[in-house]
This record gives sequence, structure tokens and C-alpha cells, in this order.
Amino acid sequence: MFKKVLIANRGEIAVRILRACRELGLQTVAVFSEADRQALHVRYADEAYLLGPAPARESYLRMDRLLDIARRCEADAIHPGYGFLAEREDFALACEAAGITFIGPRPSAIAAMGDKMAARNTVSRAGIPVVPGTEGEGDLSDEALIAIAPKIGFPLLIKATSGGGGKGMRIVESQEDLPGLLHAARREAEAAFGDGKVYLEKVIHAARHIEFQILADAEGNVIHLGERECSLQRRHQKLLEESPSPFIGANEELRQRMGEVACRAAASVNYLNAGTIEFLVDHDRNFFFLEMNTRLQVEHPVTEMATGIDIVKEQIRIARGRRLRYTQAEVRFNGWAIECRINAEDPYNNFMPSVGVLSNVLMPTGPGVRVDTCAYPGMEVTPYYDSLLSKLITWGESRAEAILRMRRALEEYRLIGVKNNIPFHQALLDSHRFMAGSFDTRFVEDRFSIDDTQDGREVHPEVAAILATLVAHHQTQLSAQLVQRGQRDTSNWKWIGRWERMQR
Amino acid sequence: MFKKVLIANRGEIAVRILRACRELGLQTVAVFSEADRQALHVRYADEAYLLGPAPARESYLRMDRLLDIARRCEADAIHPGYGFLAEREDFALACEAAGITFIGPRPSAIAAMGDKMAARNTVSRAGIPVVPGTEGEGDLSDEALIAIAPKIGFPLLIKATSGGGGKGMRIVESQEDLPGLLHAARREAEAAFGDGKVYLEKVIHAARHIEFQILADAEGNVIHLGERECSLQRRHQKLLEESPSPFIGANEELRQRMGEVACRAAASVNYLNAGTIEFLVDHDRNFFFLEMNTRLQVEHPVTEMATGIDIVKEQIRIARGRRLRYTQAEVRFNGWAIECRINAEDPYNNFMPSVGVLSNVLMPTGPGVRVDTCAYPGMEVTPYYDSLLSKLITWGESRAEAILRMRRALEEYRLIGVKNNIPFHQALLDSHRFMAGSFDTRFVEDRFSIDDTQDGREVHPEVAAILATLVAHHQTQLSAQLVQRGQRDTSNWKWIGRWERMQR
Amino acid sequence: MNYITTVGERTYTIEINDENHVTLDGGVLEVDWHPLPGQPVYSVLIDGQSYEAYVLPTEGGYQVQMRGLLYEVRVEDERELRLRAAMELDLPASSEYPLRAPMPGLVAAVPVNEGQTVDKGTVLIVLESMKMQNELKAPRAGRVAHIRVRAGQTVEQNQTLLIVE
Amino acid sequence: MNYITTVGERTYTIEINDENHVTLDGGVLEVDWHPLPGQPVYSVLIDGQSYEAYVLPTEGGYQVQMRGLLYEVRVEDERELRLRAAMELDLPASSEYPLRAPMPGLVAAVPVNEGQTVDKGTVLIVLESMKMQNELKAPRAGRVAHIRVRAGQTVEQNQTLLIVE
Repeated sequence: MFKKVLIANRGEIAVRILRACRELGLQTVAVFSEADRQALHVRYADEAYLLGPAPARESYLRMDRLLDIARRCEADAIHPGYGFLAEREDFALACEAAGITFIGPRPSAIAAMGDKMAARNTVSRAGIPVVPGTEGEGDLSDEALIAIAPKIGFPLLIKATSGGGGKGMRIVESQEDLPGLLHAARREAEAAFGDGKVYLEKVIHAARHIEFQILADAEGNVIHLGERECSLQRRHQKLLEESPSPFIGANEELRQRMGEVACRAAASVNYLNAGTIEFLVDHDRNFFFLEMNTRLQVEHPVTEMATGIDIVKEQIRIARGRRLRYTQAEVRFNGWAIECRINAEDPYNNFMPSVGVLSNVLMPTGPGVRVDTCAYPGMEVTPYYDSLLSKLITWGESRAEAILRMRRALEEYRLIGVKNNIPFHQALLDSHRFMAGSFDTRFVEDRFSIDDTQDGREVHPEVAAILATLVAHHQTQLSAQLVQRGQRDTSNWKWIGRWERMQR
Repeated sequence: MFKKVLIANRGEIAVRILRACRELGLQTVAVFSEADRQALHVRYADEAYLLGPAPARESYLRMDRLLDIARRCEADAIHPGYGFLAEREDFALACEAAGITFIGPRPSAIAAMGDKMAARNTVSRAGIPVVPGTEGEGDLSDEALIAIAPKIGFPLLIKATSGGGGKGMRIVESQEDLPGLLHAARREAEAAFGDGKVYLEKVIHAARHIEFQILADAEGNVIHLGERECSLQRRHQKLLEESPSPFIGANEELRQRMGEVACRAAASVNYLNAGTIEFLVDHDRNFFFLEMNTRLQVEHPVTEMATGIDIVKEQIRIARGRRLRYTQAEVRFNGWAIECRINAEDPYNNFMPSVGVLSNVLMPTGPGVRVDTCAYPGMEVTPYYDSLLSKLITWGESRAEAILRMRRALEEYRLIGVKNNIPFHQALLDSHRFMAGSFDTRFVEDRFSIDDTQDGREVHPEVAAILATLVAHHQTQLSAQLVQRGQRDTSNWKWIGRWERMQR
Repeated sequence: MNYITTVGERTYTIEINDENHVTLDGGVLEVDWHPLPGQPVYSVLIDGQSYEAYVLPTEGGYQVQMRGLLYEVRVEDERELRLRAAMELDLPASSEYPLRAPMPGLVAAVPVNEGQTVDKGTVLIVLESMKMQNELKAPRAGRVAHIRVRAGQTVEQNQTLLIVE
Repeated sequence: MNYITTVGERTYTIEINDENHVTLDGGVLEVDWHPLPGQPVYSVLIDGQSYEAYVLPTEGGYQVQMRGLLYEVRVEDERELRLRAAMELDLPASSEYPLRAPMPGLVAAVPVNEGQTVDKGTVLIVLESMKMQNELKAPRAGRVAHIRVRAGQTVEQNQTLLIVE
């Protein structure tokens, strides 16, 4: 059984995994790029080694260096986190070859689910419904895709075969737009995955994105930990997730049926460890297999809060060859959990990423609040990696309590120095459709605007006016003092300026 | 039903209560002394009003000003928190007279339980065992107490009749020490409560301090939320609490019996709202009523984590006249919770209080971790109030998991600028007796030393040596540079010095 | 001195009387105003109401972010107001607008050509940063004058990418 | 230059070779040392092992607090070491010790008198602060020289309360 785990990742998820290892008494090894020397995952780990320069392909994607570090420091297991090398069959194989436990599924399952077309074929054969599209048709040319498109019907979706996270994905409304969007999608997929292969898929109207967390052990036991509602997305990036889903709600029969299908889909590729089955659910509660994520999910905490099960610790236990600690009947759902992804993005400026130094951080705390974050005062947010600063999770006995907790937690959260999307979440939580739980995957992009929601809310323009005026007045006075002081002793000018700036 | 709540308190508990109010959609009013203008409770509230100068008797103990503010801002309820006016019958009566809901018990119950001697008499009559002592004997003179003492037997305890929190409390080992210690106890009680009355109580050997949280509604329903283990104390100040108690553990029969007695004790004074029954439990599992705290308890979060019930919200619901939302059978205990009280005290220097500015705060987060705190970067810790900075609470499926989580959370916690007792908790959690759950109320003072525990732990003196040497070397170099710079332009000396200091 | 402060379409006349009082449109308010140390965050009590807000200077004034809402505020004293009124008469309706990189990144595409006329909202540059392709759009209609970068080029924060006339 | 660094009863000879290397008792170690901004906290990687510690200057050296343990460290270069050795020969065994208030508070009691001889651990002053009565004890045996405060008096942090000879 392994004793020392190398975490081949960065950011909040590296910290999350370190915590689980530490709580299980395992030694931890962090790796870092030149941009991350002061990151929390480096400071919290028992050991830490430099991988290379900031760009991911020179650091966090360098399999050779990761395995070399693991060998040198005698790490006998690797946790890949999400993103980077988490869903790379070749990396899992290389770990196996080096005698290092890969904390995740078998390479064959990664491969089977990694090619979206092959995955759809596999689960189809197991009798699981999939969304109509060009699955299983192989690597079709633009011409072939353009010919098939009308049979699927518009609107349809172009998706990257090696895709994930919305990269290389495009919605096509009509036949005329198809050639241009195919080109754009292939270009983006090529840049993101080194693979420009794409396929087409029917768009399900008013679709919900609902996924099931599953756990599978080496003896072939597979259980699910309930669903996560992930329909609130922008550009195919999830923004807010909850468990359970308000769409499934008290419909235990539907939950059980979807959960069984999810377990069957995982079993169809002889799955091991934690994974997620994503479904599209239409208005009439028909559900279709979308894809399987063969890794830990960003939004796993909502399931942890709703079940009390620590998924990362279960991953490690499974990788150590242990039997699942729960049967399906022993998994108990309790209350409601919501996660808001706090990104370094400006919600008032088209969600433009923001970089800079986080000069101050004040985290919300108290009952029912969890924060998974890599942010600390003094942290520099760089343009090299994704913009996720923090995951704010609240739990309540009911959905209403979880929402009210999230509102007060968002109000308390201060992340100074970098623009972030907290105001977006505040507006979203105040919207009637969110409160009613009636939204689909198009809601955020098509029918929600942060500006619209200002109408219904309590506004205080006069307070804003007073505050800005006080700040302006104060700064005018400060400048006047500076000029006077400078006149007395001009040789000190430079130092005064510096000093005054630091006082602000 | 009330809509606006004035919180007649400060510090972490004011923030805790504000959060509950906000999550219930109630308007909140903070009050503050001149020392607390920038405190979180002021910043988080909807409204905030100045009470007076920093000393509590000129601010947080000023009933007249509190009621005046409540009237002026039309607050229709007051939550007293703990300490200050929380257990003052006259304050509860004054609220009632002003038509303001006091979120707490009826004045009569405060009075009945507030006088420790009367309380012991009341519960005795209800058939509840109490610790032998001079309860119910009235206000005895030193001479009378000295005469009775040998009949109770040594060691015995001097306790203040109006007491709480260990003030005016002394352990007496022998008859000779009694006169001097009576004098000291009366002096301290007089200073703390304006009342020098004391009584004697037998010391129970190897005693555990175990308390039960109860909730009671206006219809007379009384339930308990299980026990809290509070034996880890220093100078009668609790330091670490857990729920459940490892001493009761899986002994459901004992838990049920104690819980029933606790509910009976509350019912004997027609109790309303949240309260706590404290028991002393001896080695043979005999338990004795110690006292009832007629208020929210500092350590209430461990019960919240183990039951999922938000006690402060329940307090507010009960005060609004609602029926209890749970029957005793519906209260479900799940997992284990531990709380460490993080105080501004130097564990390496006899727990001397520490004051100053918290220049930086890094809170532990992640699964199973909760922090209830008033600390923020830039906060000034003043000598006017108690030294509680933060309550760190962890939850685990088992006691072992809760302990391991607490260890990693303590390791992560950074409170820079003020000395604090985190190292004490780290040592305590590493001690074998704590891990085994075998400790009593004398353990911390008699058989635990932060220095002893260094023996069994991994030490790194060479790392400490290297770090200190690097810091010393760096400072020597910095001074040398400063002198050189100063020589170039001595007129800038003052500014350089200031600027350099800020760079450090 | 009076300040004329504009929030959206509303204009307020504000006078700072002393440390604890301001006059807002003729009514005196008690104001207890505290900058929090080292942060552009301010705690203010106005007649007992507690507010906390970010106040960030922008080119034309301040952004005030408070209770989940953003307010764009312009603060001018009477002299500045007269000055601006005079200047606006002299200035042409539009002038050059330099499109700057909002963050460091890689230019993924330049979908416009020099001399091309563009509408408000036309994508001028696609900039890749934080694993996302970010579209930088024209803030108003105009003509693309100088394009200073090409696809594949790495750019610094605030670097001018192109000019819209 | 060599430093002679003492931790408890152990003494190390340490040389700072360059930014990334130190020699500890003859063995070279790779050291990646980072002060965290604005804090007396240091992150250090020593041959890959990650440590984070508070390093606080004290009168005689440094307190290093790391992984829940406190280390008292004295750092001297060779010149200082010789100097101290010479000084210790000259100095009398004891000198005056001023008892200072560790925090602001109220003097609750002064249980000793001027001229009284005290043992190590004798309570000299009872200081009330943060609602607690705190006993300030003699750090070593000696004689109470000057008592500068009386019961009931308010004192500032670091104010000298009395002198032990």
C-alpha cells in the first residue's frame, strides 16, 4: 500500500487533495511551475519540486518530469486532480509502467470514455440512451458532416472528439453557418488538445445538464452518490452547481432510474475509482448519456456536503485496493448543497479574465459554509492557468436555506485586487427563475443579464454618491498636503510620494 | 412577529447571530464601543450604533443605551449572545417592559438558574442529583463556611454565587488554605459581578464536565441535542469541546438517561429557548447537576455540526412563538465534531494575553472545517474584552477523522501579529491521553505541558537553525545596504528608514 | 465647496461639512466613514445604516461596488463642471480609441483589417488567456486605424493592440 | 562567513554559500527560501522538503515556530561569539531585571514589598487584562528593588512595573 502521494496539479484542487492525504496520514509531494513557488499547495505539502516554466506544457503537462520527480522522491502514488493529465491514458499507463499507483480509473476506461464517439458507442451497446448525432461514424470530413447535418436537424452542436470544458464546441443554428463554425471549432480543438477531430450532436431543447457521481471498487462494486444539477453554464463552463437537482427534486423514481443507468454505464467500461456520468435531460424527463468524466470533478464538494462522504479520501482508499465502505442503500442524502465558482473574471465587462495581486482576502465562514480555494493575501493571479479562484459551497436543510446562506456568504466574501464574478452570482441568486429552479443550459446566456436584475433589487445610488464624493474629497486634500510638503523640502519628494502611496 | 433584531454583543458571537438573522431575512442592528468601529459585526450589520467608550461597563453593559437605541431604530427583538447581559434577569425584564422580544429564556428562569444556590435547590426538589456542598444554605460568612468545610471534605471548590466562566472560583486542598482563598475568591467575584457571595462544593475526583444542549418552546416541549464534552479546561476556561463525548461514546443508555434529566431540569424552571445543563460525571458514571447556562453557549457549534441543527436560528424561531421543528426522536446524531478555542494568549508564556494588530490572517478551509471568528486582517486585538479570536470546528465521520482534520486545520491556520494558543492545541491533539479520550477536568492543568509533548514529536532543529540564520544574514545585509544608501544622501535618511520598514 | 456627483442618470449636490456630516441635496446626514487599512474598501455609517463598498477610481470617475451592485459615479466640483462643459463644446464628437490588452496573453486572431469600418460590438481581437479565448470588442462604431499586433504574438497587459478612429 | 547557530543544546555551523545553497556542519544543502509578503513567515524548501515557519526576533536571538513546535535559536557570527565569550567573563552573574507589562491592563495586586527576596516563580504583580487576572512571576531568584506601580493603577504595554536585582 502506497505511503507517499505526488499531486500532479496546482490551484484549489491540489490543496483539496493534499488535505485528504494529510487526513489519511499520507506523505505529500507538491509540484510547481515557476509561477507557483509561493502557492498554497507548495506551502502545505511535505515536499515540493520545481517542474519548469509557467506555461502548462513546460510544467504541469510534462509527464517525463513528473515521473522523474516521483521516482527521485520515492512517491508511490500520483493523484492527477482534474484537467492537465487527469484524463490521459498514456499518463496512467506510464505510471503503471513505473510501478506507481495512478489514483484514478484503469487506462482502458480512460481510453474507452476519452474518445467521445467510442464512449457513445460503448454505452449505446449497453442499452443506454444517447443524444442523436454522428457518434460512431468515425472521423468525418467537413463535407460529410455538412451532408449529415440536416438529418440530425438544427440547432445542433459541434463537439471536439477529444474535448472537455467547452473547448472546440459550437452551437449551429442553420446550415449556412455550419462551414464557418466547423472551421472555428476545429481550430480551437487543435489548439486545446492537439486534435481537430469533431462530431455533431442534436441540441436538446430546454435541456438540463444533470450528472451522477459514481464510485467503483476493484471488486466491481459500483454505487452512485446522487446527482448534481449543472445547467447553469456560460460558454459551456459551469458556474453554479447544486445537489440534489431541483428538476429531479422529490422524484425518487427518476433519481433511482438515472442512478442505475449511471452505474451501468460505468460498469460497461469496467470502471474503477470515482467518475461522473453526464446526462442531458429534456423537458419531459427523457435523459440521454452525454459523456463520462473519468476523474474527480470540480463540483464534487456539493455531493460531499449532501452525503457526508469525502470523495477524495474514497478515491485514495479505492486506489489502495479497499472495498467500498458503503452499499448503495447506506448512502444517505441529507439537505441541499450549492456551489458558486468564484472566477477571476469581470462580470461587468463580458467576463474578461482579470490578473493581478490579491492584496486582501476575507472569507465567509460560519455554519454551513465551505470554501475550497487556493487564494491567499498576496497571491498573484497569472494568465497561465484557468481563472478559478475559489469554490464557495453552502449547505442547508432545504434548498431555500442553502440559497439564503449562499447570499449572505457572497455578501461577506472580499477578494481585493482582482476582479471577480461574485456580483454575477449575487444577481443570479436573486433572479426569480433561479429561485424557482426553472432554468436550462441556455438560461445564463440567453435569458439572464447582470444588468437586468438590478431593477428588482434595493438600490442605494445616494450612498454610492456620498462614498465616491468622500473618496474624491479625501484624495484632493491629500494631494494638496503633498504639494505643500514638497514645497518645504523638494529633495524628499520622491520618498514622500512612495511613502504616501503605501499609506493609501 | 419581530422583523428587526438588535444584537447586544460583539466579537465572533455577534457575527454568528448576524448570520442567522440574515439567513432568516431579518433586519440586523449592531452596537459597538469606540474600540470596535471597524469590527466585522459592525460591517456586516444593516445598521450600527455607537454605545460608548471601550470598557464594557460604559458600552456593552449599558442597558439604558441599548434599549434607547432599540427604540430609536425600531428594533423589536434583542439577542444578547453570551456574556455581558445574557444572563441578567433585569435586562430581560426591561426588554419585556419596552415591548421588545428578548431572544432567550423568560426572566423568571434566568433568575431561578442565575443564583447557583437557588438553582441547586430547585433541581434537587425535582429529584435531580447535585454535587454535595453548601447549596441552599444562603449567604454564609467566612466563619460558617470554614466550619462546614470539613464535613464536605477536601479538596473542595469555592464558587461565586453569581459566577460563571471560572471567575471567583478556587480549589482548596486543605483547611489551612481556606481563609486566604475565600478572601481571594470574594475579591475576584466582587470585581467581576459586583457580588462577593460564594459557596463551597465538593470536588469530584477524575470528574468529567459534560453538558447537554436543550431547546424548549412556548408550548412546553423540551428536547435535548445530545451532549458536549467540555473537560479540557484551564483555570475553569474551556479550551476544547467535542460532541459526542468519548466518555459516553456508544453508551446510549447513559446518554438517554442524562438527556432526560437535562430536559427535566429545564422543565423544572418552565424553561423557554436554548439552554445548557452542565453535569459533573465521576469515574463510575454517576452524574451530578452542576448548573444551567440560560443562554447560547460558546461551544454550541459542535452540537450544530453533529446534529445539522442551526441552534441560533432555532432560538429565533422559538422567540417568534414557533413550535419546535423536531421531536426528540427526529434529532439525529451524525459523526463527530471538535472545537478548539483560538485565544490571543501566549502558550509559551503562561497563557499571557496578547494584544496588537493582526497583520495577516489565513484561515483553514475545505471539507469538514468551520471557523466562527471575528478576526480579519488589520484587526486590533485590545485588552478590553475576552481573548477569544476564533473557534475552529472540524467534523468527521468518526472521532479519529475529526481529530486528523483538526490537526491539518491547525497546521494551516495563520494569525500573524498576535500570539495565540494554536501550538497548545497542536500539542494537546498529539497527546496520547487526548487521543484515547481518557482525560478529566484536571488534565490540562495537572498532567499536560506543551513542552513535554515535544518529546514524542518529529523535531527539525536543523531547519529552525537554517531559517533563523537566513533571516539574520538577510537583515545584516539589509542594514549594510541602508548605511551605504544613507551615506549617499543623508537628507533622505528618515524616509528611507520608514520606507524600508514598510517593505519588510 | 459643493460637489456635483452623478450616478447613472441621477445627479446629487453634496457638501462635505466636517468629518462627520455631509449635506446631500440640502439635507444634513451624519456620516461615519472609515477606509479599511490597505484596501480600496470603505465602511460607512450614514444615519446608522451600515454599508461597505469597494470604491475604485476609473478614467472618468469611480466604480462603487456595494451589496452586489455596481454604480458608476462621476464626482466633480463646480469648477471642474464648468471646465468640462466648456471643453465639450470644443471637442469633436469622437477621437481615437486605443484598444489595450486587459491582461497578458496570446493574440489568437485579428479578425479585422486596417481601414475597415466597424460597428459597436464588432470583435477586433481574440486574445487567449487563462485557457479561454476572449473576444475584445469595439466599444463604439468607427474605423480601424493602426493594427499593432498579429496573430500568434504574445502581449503584455495594457499593451495597445490597435486604434479605432 | 560562518554562523554558529544554537537550538536548545545543539549547535550548528552554517555558511550561506549563495542564494540557493547553505552548508550545514560541512554538508551542502539546496535551499529555496521565500519570505511571504508583509509577514514574519518564511516558506523554505530544503532539498525538496517544504517547511513554513514564523521567525520572530527576540532579545537574544529568534523564536522559530514551525509545525506546532517552538524553537529558541541564537545566531552568532564568529566575531560576535568571541565578543560574547569575552563579555561573559567580565559581567557579574546577575544584573537588574525590569519586569515590564506584557500588555495594557489594571494592576490588581502587588503581592511583594520592596527589598523582599524572591525565588524564581514568585508572583510579583497581578495584572488584569482581557477579563483575566494574570500573574507575572519572577524569571529568576533575586531581590525586589523598585516597585513603580500600585494596585488599582492602569498601565501601558511595556511599562516597567518593578525591578528585580
